[in-house]
Amino acid sequence: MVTTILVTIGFSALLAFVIGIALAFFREKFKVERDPKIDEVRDALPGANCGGCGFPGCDGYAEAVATGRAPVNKCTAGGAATTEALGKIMGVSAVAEDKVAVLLCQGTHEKAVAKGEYVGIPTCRAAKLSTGSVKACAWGCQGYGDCVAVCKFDALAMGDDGLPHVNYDNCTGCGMCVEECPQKILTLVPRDRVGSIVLCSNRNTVKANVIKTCKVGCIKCELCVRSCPEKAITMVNGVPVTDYAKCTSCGICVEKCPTKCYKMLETDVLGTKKKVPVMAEA
Amino acid sequence: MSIKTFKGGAHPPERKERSEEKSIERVTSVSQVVIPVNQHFGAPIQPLVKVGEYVKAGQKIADAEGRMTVPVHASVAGIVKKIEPRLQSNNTEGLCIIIEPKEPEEGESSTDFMPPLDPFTCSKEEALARIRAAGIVGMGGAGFPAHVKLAPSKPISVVIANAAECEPYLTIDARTLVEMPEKVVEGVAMVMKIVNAPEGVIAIEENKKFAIPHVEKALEAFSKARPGINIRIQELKTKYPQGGEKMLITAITGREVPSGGLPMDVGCVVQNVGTLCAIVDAFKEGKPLIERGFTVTGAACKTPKNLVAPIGTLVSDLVKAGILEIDEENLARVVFGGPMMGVAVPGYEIPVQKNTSGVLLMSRDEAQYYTEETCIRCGRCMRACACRLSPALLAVAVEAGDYREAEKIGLLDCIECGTCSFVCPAHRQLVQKFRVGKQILRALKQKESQNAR
Amino acid sequence: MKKEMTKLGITLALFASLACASLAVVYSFTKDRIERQNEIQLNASLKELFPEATVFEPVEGLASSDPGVKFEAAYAIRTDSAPLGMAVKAKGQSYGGDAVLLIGVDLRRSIVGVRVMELKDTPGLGANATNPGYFVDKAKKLTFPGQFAGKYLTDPFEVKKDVIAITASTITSRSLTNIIKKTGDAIVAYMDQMAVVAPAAGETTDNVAADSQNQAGGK
Amino acid sequence: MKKLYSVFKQGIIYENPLLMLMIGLCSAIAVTTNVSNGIGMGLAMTFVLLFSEIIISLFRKVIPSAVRIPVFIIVIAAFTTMVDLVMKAYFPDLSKSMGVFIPLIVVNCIIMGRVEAFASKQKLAAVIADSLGMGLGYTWVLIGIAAVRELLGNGTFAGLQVMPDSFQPILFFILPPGGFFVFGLFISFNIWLKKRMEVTARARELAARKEAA
Amino acid sequence: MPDKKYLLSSSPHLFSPVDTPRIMLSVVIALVPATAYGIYLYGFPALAVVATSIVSAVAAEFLFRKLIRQSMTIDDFSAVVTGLLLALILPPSTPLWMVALGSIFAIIVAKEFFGGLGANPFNPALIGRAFLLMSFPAAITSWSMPHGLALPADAVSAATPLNLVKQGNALADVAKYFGASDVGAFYRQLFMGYRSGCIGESSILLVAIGGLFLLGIGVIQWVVPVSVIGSTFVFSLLLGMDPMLGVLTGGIVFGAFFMATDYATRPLTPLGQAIFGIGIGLITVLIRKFGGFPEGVTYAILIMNAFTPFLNKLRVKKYGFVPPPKPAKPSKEAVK
Amino acid sequence: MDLVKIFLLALLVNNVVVMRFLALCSYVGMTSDVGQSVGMGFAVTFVTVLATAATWPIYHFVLVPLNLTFLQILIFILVIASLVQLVEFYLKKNVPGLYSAMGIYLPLITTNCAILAITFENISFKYTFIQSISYSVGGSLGYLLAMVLLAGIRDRIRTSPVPKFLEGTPILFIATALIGIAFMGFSGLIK
Repeated sequence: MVTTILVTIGFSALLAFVIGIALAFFREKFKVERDPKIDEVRDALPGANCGGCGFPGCDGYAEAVATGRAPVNKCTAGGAATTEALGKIMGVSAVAEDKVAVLLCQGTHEKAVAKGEYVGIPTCRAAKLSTGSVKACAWGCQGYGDCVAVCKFDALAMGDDGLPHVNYDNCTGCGMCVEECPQKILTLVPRDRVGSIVLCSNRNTVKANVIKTCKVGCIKCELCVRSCPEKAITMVNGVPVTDYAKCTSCGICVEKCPTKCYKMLETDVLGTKKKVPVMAEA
Repeated sequence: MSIKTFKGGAHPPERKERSEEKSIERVTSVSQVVIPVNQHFGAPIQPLVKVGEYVKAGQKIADAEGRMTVPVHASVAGIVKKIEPRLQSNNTEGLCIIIEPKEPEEGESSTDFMPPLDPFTCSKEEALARIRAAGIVGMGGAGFPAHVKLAPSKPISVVIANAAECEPYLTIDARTLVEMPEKVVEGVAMVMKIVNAPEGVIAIEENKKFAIPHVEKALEAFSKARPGINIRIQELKTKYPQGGEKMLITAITGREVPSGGLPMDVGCVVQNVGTLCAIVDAFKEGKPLIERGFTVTGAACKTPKNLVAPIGTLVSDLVKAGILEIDEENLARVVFGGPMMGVAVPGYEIPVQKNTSGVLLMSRDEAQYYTEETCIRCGRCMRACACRLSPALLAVAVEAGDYREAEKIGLLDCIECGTCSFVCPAHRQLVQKFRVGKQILRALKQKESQNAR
Repeated sequence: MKKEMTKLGITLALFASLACASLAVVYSFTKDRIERQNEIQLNASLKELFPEATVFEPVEGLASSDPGVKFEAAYAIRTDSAPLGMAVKAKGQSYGGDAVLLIGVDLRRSIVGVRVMELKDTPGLGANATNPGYFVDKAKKLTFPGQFAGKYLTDPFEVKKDVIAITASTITSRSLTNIIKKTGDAIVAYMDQMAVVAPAAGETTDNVAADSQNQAGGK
Repeated sequence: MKKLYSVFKQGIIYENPLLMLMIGLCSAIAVTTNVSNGIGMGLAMTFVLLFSEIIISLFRKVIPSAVRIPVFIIVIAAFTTMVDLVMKAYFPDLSKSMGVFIPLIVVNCIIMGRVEAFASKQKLAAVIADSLGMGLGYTWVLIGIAAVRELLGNGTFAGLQVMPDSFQPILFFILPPGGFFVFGLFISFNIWLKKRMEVTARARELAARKEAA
Repeated sequence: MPDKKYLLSSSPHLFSPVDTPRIMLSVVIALVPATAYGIYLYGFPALAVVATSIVSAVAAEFLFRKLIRQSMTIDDFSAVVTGLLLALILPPSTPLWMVALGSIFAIIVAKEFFGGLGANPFNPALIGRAFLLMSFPAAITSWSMPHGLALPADAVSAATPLNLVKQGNALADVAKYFGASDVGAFYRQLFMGYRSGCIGESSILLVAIGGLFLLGIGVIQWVVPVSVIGSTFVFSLLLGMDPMLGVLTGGIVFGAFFMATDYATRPLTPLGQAIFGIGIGLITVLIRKFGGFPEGVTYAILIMNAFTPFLNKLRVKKYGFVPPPKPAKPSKEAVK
Repeated sequence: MDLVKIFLLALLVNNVVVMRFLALCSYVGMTSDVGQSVGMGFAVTFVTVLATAATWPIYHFVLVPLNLTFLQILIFILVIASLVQLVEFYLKKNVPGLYSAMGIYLPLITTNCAILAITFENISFKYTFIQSISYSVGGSLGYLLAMVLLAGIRDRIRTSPVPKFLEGTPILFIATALIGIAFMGFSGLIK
């Protein structure tokens, strides 16, 4: 028995010693430099692989950041915390803008006229491709929820009214839905932005045509443009656009808009602020 | 004469008998025309006229520089009422010029045609310039500019007049062959001259045999007038999509247009008979493409007809004028074009365009639609596919979002003929999937090439 | 660098030798038992066949008449005083590969029992030969190997006649029966050669006589 | 103590190595043809896990990180071999029916994973709780799978006849495909369970938040 | 714009009248002769097996779909087909509860678990049979001689021709076992149907008629059946087995026409189908010659089913295929 | 037993994955893509053969003479782990092409129980060196085969409406069960 133990000890000690040395030796000899920063950056990323940064997954972005090819504020899923972390690693400071997606259409089943009875594949893209637009309005929301399908953060849901509803708490502003929407009527807006916004994308310049198609469409009356005391609103491509540098959130445009397609971001859309207490608000 | 065909395809119900016997009727007076500015496959063009301006029939009203552009002409003499976006037959809104017909003032001609030109004597450049000036595009469906097609960069051996008319319902090409065979023959001869081709073939499907004697007679007369031009008739098996450019070339010459290539790569030029007639008119009368023949049919159409009407005529105006009668109760679907490749539109208040070969007014019974069921992998689509693709597998790749794989197995080779969707026992919306897939794939590729730059 | 390497090597070596040393201790304690494991099992089986036996004496010189059946071990079995019979561990081809059986034969030239030691076969079919809950004769609760107990080697050993086959496993049944028969024959031949005779006591003698007569006739 | 208990609980359900982490699957399906095998394997595994974790935790400060993995392997392999030897010596039947899977404990991802992720960073008490939790979590799943397979496939439980005599065993369940089948359903059940737990947890959290606000 | 809404859809706007239920029904019709003859040969037990199998298949699909709240697909008759096919490849004396179990397993595990019709990677009926064969090997391999419509007092157990051959009997002896005068007469007898075996595979003639009917109306294509039967014949010959017997027994013809042609589990491309068929023939013969089962069609088809996704990659060259990848487009790889 | 038989036995009849439940972690993890599964399969084949070539002589020429067979588990796992490590180092440095194709799988191989099982069985089945190689090639190719088949099925059911409660891993095990049922056909093929 003692012999067995001794032989064992001798043999294993020898073997292990050799292996240990060999390992250490080869580790040195075959060393391939890999920037440790890549791993560091990768660890700091949330790992959702959402592609919101425009790189192939978190690994791709990590490498791009570590090699300085990409800015540190691209990760929208991780938000400010990630950006800060990446900035620390890379020794730069940058603040990611915290954005959310907003749907620029209020054309519910009730309010927007349907073009016909669409019976094809129930996705927005397919519907748009084969019917131009399932709504009489060529710019309106198709209502088949392509945006909902791509959202990785559970921030979008199809409402019964035929429009997707954004859950702004969950929205990370990754922009996947904006990318996916065939009508391009989702847009990213800074979460803390204040001011008015027109929730309509109809570019048809003929007022009669818009009225025919949608009850909440911009009828190009330009009342908003004329009534804005700050001259912050201009017509661009047939829809009014607010210049947020000038907008004071006075709410006149919202009040004036005859079809109610002008809304206040902070109160009506994002709900970041309570409405001006004109009336008692729950 | 052997009857030729290609591999694959299907036999949808023909339903041509409704209008097959009806001779072509000419529509002369309309209450207004709505002429879309962009009716061709290529770069967009701009209107040249202003609201309130008086235009003559045949006057150029829109044009732009560029190889892939084709001008648009006023189809009637009258006043430009509006220039605004209207719904076109491809279901999108586009800029349209609306003209209200008005008799010209005394002594003025109502038309503004070009002088005649003899294509057999003039130079190739002149001939091509004339074809462009006449605003001629492929009238079979796609609207490809004819002057581009007729200026191939490779030698051409065969000119094919496409009278296969494989789409069910449509009969306008057959009627053209019966009523104006000499125009078709002359058109083939002109195109042969322009592209310098030794052979011309008029391809006719078996189910239009009745037109063959007419064409033969015209051929005979033509060869007497201009000996030495080699044009023959080729009978083809009745099968969809026999009239597809690629299938036609394969059936007649046995050659296959390479993937991503054009008919000229295998020495062929294919022109629809309607286009050929328009070319003849452009040379002989100097008349631009301002009117076209089309079939109005379908079970909800009480008066199936073959019509020739000014471009821009609204189908609803034809109904108002009493030229057409529609069973409005029964009408369930309106299709511009044939039932296999045409576009379902939301109504018939839509103008006839340069590429409108027919207007289908389908009744409730005809207008079938199904919800998609799961693919049972029967393989019918694969056997039917004229391009020998695997629609079932392609659909899986597209559904899975694997566009690279889809491209590898031929997504971009699909000609969207609709045969696979027709034969699918599970009523899968295959073609629609491929259209969506192609759109996304192209966008992806564009993005990639931008990134690469 | 070198120092680092040596350090790593030594750490590893330390752990390894410690681990191995403790292993060696365990090994030394279990070694004997493991090595004797087969023997223990075999003895247990032999004991089952011959409960009153006390001595299992390995013997040699048994000859197999079938090249497909090999004898791995043979034992003469007796009590302290008298011989009881013989047992042979035989290996032969069966349906799913080699099968190893332990066959015991008493002095009356009848089979005392059969134990299937190893058998690769289809579960539910041939493998039922080793299933103690599978009865070829449900009424008598006879398992496939069980049915051989008490059988004389002069019997025909023909499947589907005097041997009940496992349902739908004729091949397994046949090959196992063949191994049993061939082994039994060899044992009998050996016994005859060594002239091992059952104690002359009443009726048993007659049986033996009858057996040897039959056997002579068989050959 | 409470913390130890929660560590222990983790392994049994929330981080169950087989159903949640999906590691160490091989042996889980291979040996579960009967309950006694399951128990044996579970205990063997727990033994190796427990002692490996203890040793590693004790020595965690003296093991240089460069040879970390080889050291772990040596320790685990040593305990595995011990189990193997003991099994061979005292439970020959069990050892035979589990075959190569006892030695294969050495490459069981559970052990390596726990040692690397937990034991090399934690104190002894936590390590013991963890290894017992994990081991028990492993064992109960093993016994669960084995019970289903043995009951349906052989009509017995741990070798005891439980099903009535008229029951015809469905051999599928003790054959390899049946193992995959039963395990697949087990995971499916567990995923459902996990979702349920997540939903209730979230609901509770929301309620708590609301209350706070 | 008129108030009335017209249908908007992507082209084409015409559809072939051949749809899924119709295809499934035609398979059922094609199986009617063989089923009827099977019932004629084996009487009430066979009828009970067929009925049980179909009913439990349909019920299983119905209940499962209900349970997971998915769209109902009972009306496509595919469960009926699966149930019927399964019944036809079971021995007539199979206990009914086993039939039901097999049928339920086939529908739920092999089909519905993978997403229902068209998504199943393995032929459900064959999975059902293989499951039963594994679970109750004795019951599923106990055959009986045809005893006509009369209720037998006790079914006489018998061996199938392939069983007998596997046990090393000469062909002439096998012929005698089935009461045929010589080998030729035995072949004729097998072709017409009198022998022990599954309910549906008895009469090669009637099975083939059903198969040819399906071929004729274009529900199945010739590649798979021809390659299966042909390769079985050829490989039997090459391995020194009786090729005629190989084709006429063990459900080769039944499998070739009704099992291997199962839409969801055979490759889609002609070349893939040919290889698929040859693979089935080869594996069948190998299993018969060397393997543990007297007949191997079930497993051969299942094994080839597993390869189907790869055989699908053997496509015909698409129209206008350009062989070498152009150097200008290195990303575009040549399609195999 | 001749080499072909051993090979087929390991490849089909006793397939390491579907019949023997070995290497399931990587089987489940690495089959989401056919190409990936092939890469992993070949990497495993390569290492298995190498491991067999290394462990067999060690056992027979070192452990047996020294009477240290009880160290088998420890030595084998150490040898395989270092082997994998060395191969990884080597490929990384010298054959970067192969490394990028195969290298990412290498770290996963250390804990691939199929390799260890095969090396153990080579010893316990008392195979000769050549037989061991044949067994290891067959076994690891069997792993490759199973991987590829599952990858094919996964590819196939990518867009299928698999019931919610089976989505993800469960359906893979069900699929494997069915592959196993099909593979039962091979049982008894080799005796």
